[in-house]
Amino acid sequence: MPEKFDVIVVGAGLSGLSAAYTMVNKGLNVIVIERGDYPGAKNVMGGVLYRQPTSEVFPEFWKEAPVERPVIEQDMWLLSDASAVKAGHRSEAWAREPYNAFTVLRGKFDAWLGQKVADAGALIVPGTTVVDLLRDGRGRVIGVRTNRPDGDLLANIVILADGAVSLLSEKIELHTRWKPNQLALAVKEILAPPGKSDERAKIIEERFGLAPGEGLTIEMYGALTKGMVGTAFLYTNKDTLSFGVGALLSDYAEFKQNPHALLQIAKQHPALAPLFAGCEVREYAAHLIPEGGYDAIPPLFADGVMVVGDAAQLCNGLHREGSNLAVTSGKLAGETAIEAHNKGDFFGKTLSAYAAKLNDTFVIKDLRKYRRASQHMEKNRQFFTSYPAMLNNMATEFFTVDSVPKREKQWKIFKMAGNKLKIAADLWGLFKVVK
Amino acid sequence: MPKTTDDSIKDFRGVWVYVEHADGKATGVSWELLTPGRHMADALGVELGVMIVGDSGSRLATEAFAYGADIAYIIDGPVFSHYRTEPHMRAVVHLINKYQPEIFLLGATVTGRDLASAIAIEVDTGLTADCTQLGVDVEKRLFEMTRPAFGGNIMATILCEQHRPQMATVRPRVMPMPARQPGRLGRIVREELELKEADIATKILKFFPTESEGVNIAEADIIVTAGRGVGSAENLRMIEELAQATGGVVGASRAVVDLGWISYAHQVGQTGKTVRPRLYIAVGVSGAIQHLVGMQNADTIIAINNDPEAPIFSVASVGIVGDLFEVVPELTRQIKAAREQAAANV
Amino acid sequence: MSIDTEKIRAGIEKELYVNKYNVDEHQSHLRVKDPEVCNKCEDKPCTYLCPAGVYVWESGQLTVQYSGCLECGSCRFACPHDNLEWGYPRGGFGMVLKMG
Amino acid sequence: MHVVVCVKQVPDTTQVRVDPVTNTLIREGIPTVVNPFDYYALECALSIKARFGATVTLISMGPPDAVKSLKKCLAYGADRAVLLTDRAFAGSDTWATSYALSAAVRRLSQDEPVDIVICGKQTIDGDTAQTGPGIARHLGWQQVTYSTGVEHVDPDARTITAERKLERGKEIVRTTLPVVVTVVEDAPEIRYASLPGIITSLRYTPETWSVQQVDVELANLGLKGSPTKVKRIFAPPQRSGGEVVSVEKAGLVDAVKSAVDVLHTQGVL
Repeated sequence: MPEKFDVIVVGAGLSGLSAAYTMVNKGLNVIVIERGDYPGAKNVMGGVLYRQPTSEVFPEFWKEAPVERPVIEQDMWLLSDASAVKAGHRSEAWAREPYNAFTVLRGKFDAWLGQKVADAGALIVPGTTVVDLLRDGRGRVIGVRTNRPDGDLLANIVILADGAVSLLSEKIELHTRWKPNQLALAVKEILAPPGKSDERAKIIEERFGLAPGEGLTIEMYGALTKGMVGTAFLYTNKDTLSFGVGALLSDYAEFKQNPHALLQIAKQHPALAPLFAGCEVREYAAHLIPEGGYDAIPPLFADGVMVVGDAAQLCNGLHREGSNLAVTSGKLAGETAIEAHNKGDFFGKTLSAYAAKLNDTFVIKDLRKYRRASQHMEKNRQFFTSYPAMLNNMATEFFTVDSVPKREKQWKIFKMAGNKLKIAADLWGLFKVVK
Repeated sequence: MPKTTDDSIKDFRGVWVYVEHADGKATGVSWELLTPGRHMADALGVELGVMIVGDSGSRLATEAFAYGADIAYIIDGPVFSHYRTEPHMRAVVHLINKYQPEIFLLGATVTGRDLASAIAIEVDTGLTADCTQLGVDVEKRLFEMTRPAFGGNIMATILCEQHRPQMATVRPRVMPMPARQPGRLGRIVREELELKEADIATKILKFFPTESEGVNIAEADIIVTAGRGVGSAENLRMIEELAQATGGVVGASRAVVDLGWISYAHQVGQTGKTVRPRLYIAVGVSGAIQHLVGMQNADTIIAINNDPEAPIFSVASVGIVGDLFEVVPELTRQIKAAREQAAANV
Repeated sequence: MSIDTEKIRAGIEKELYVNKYNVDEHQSHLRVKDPEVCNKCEDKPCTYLCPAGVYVWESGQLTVQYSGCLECGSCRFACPHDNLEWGYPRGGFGMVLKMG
Repeated sequence: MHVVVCVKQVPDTTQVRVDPVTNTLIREGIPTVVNPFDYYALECALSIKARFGATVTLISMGPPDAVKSLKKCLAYGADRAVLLTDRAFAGSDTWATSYALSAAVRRLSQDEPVDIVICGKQTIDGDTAQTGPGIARHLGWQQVTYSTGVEHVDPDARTITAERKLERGKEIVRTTLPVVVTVVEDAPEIRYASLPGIITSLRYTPETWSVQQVDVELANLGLKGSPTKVKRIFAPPQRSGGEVVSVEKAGLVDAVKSAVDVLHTQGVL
């Protein structure tokens, strides 16, 4: 007879561990099943973790957790083939408690988080893949099947935190298979400057104009994605850099691009190459990012089961937010499980409280607000192609001192913008999407 | 433990080599060890001894003298006819306690490692495994034993200052064979050891000589590795023929294994096995770093590839740029011919 | 637009070496359902969009070099014919990220 | 019967790289793993347990963090795990390591007499293959090294039959208990641990023993108790490419011949 738990969580990522931690702290008997050798061994994200939502579940986590650097500057670059228009914001307030965000490496961070959750009383089973859900005659989820010998487990509730690919929620038909334009494929390298750890940290601080221990993020749009809807990003870790590029999966197919090649070419962009000088690749990872937005969110619960994090397409691509949605959804699912446990009722009706709670948070509110963003970008590729190029041309003209009288120069720049009506319409369209 | 104190270790003199043998033949490494043994004995001004336990002692002693030994210590008897840890250990320990050599070398073979490990504890001394370089500090009479560690990524020089003998096992084929001087004479010292078969716990029930069932590329002496350039699973036959001609086994790059042409057991490299054979022939292997780290410690590397820029050439002892479908059969032919000739000369 | 898959694959091969893998010697977690379907597939997007270069069209056959798989799942969603039997590696096998 | 398996937590040497500039070992960020050969030892013990009935106890000597490896091994079906951890053990060579482990085996024998100690043939960091035989000698037991597997154990007759792998073949030996067996990688591969096994291991806390729990002389432990000392560590000489001949230029027969000549001079043929 398989062992029975109050709750089984599938996946020891941010959403799964948040749910587990919330529940064990209220005395539930929780088991987390993770397919990697340890929590974090399979977990990939760009690398920005927001302080506030995370500390809602793990108060003051940054004091013990292996975070890389607090983010004190967030930059945005618009790139043409050989130039860049840069904008950004730097705040010294972010260099202090309570902080805004940290760069993290999930391999290290999640391992720590997993240990914390285990210390709180959850069983975290590593190296085990859940291959199916167990259901009773009426279709209620009652447990999981792993591919280990004697690999079944029972529970009152199963929380699916199995990431963007989420084979399990597909298996119980909470949703059909995602379409390639509902997913972005990102690849990322961890790059290490030469030298020992402290020397590398110093190099990073010098190259990016940072005080010791401080970090920044750069989001990049334009030429690096070769016309595809996507972005590139560069984050500073303690002694390494995370550099990645991502685009809609459907675009790779259509544009016949290889993500690895794209990344290698991106590294050679003149605005970036000096930042990577002498760097050595330490790790190479790839990950799918849910980009389906509000309309792709599957039913978040059924009898005996809830879906959280990436598995529920809870990701705000436009704002580079995912980890905070994961933590928040995990927490709310955990709270709902506690209520269900106290009532002794695990049917969908009780678990629907999870969806209701989530509706009242920024998670669903933001996703609803941006529900058309992804499609809008897909249909308006000029935001990734001609506009960045145009802006760069204008900037080059503006900053080039060439004895052209200013009035003439301004006129020239104005002309560069081409069809003003089209731009105005595009900007209005963009405004409507994000308003 | 340290019964050998500063004072008593001064009484230890002489460099010894253990002669491992089976079916009346000594292993090659036993004679190879006489090369550094001779050097060190001369440097220290002592005699070079060999230790022969088991039958064919006298004949092997003659051989040992021809290869440079001065003394042969022989213990013979029916219990020693096949190597077993206990009787051989007792014999060697007896000789060490009685004659007190300061340096004692064994081959880093299965038997050498089994025996040396047991002896070192039994006579309370240190032992350095699998050495590849040997030296001696004459003034301090210290044996400098150098060995690869950390998967061959670093070298470490080890000393055994307070204990005697200073023991090392040495990798086969690292030291050159000494020149053979037929007729060179030495002294034979015979010792008796009271040891009856009934006193020995271990019995050898059966022995099967090596057959070529299964592969173990990690321990193979010669490996012929197929890379993607080989083109198809069918073409692996050509690689097998070359492996057969050399007396080696077939290895494969990751691509070849992933393509399903051959089983994972054959895979060399980061995700496969790390190998350290005497001879490595890479056929149609481009030499991705993940492959190179798995095989670059081979003694001799032959690379065959039609791309002169292939990274494999950067580690090869000899590279042949050409069509592998021409080169491999020709290499097979020449190696076969060379081996036949060598066999005819014996 | 055409891309030099051979060259890209060489680059990927070099890069994958920095990663750690526990290769499952006994079973591939990726399988082509019907090779005939691949044969008829015009674009074969898996052969160029896989970030690990797992899929190689060779001698009229799609080969699956699963040991370097980054487990992202792209191939599963990008295959226009749903012709891949896609699963995660057995627990404890596959890539092991140190940094992630 | 009581079978003890020795487990060592080692740096994953396949992840070790050498800094191309300084030519020194990059040690940072190297994960630790269970010595791969020890899994074969563990499988050997579990197979004895399944066939002949036995208690399987794991022992390891190492830093406190090594409980991680013990728990991992326990998941496969071992019954008990003990970590020998104390500053006094630090810096031990194979003499001192096998001395400490043999003392732990003696201590375990007080609870249930140990019949068989099984070790991997060697570790991937030290590569010496000396600790197993060392334990045997310190205990005065029989040793069966380089075994591909234990064929039979007769607890009544107090004998064990095992296969050994030699360079020139294989032999079947029978010897008496108690015995130390070291296992090669030709032995059966480790089973896939069951889910209940993993869950049991997660709930299990290995015992930790300091020098106080075992009967040892402090002078025999650690650096002090080690007859061998590391004098110097250096990077191995870098291999550089040798001669490259082209079939196009030299002709097929001669190009191949130049390779065969090298084999001759290096004595490979």
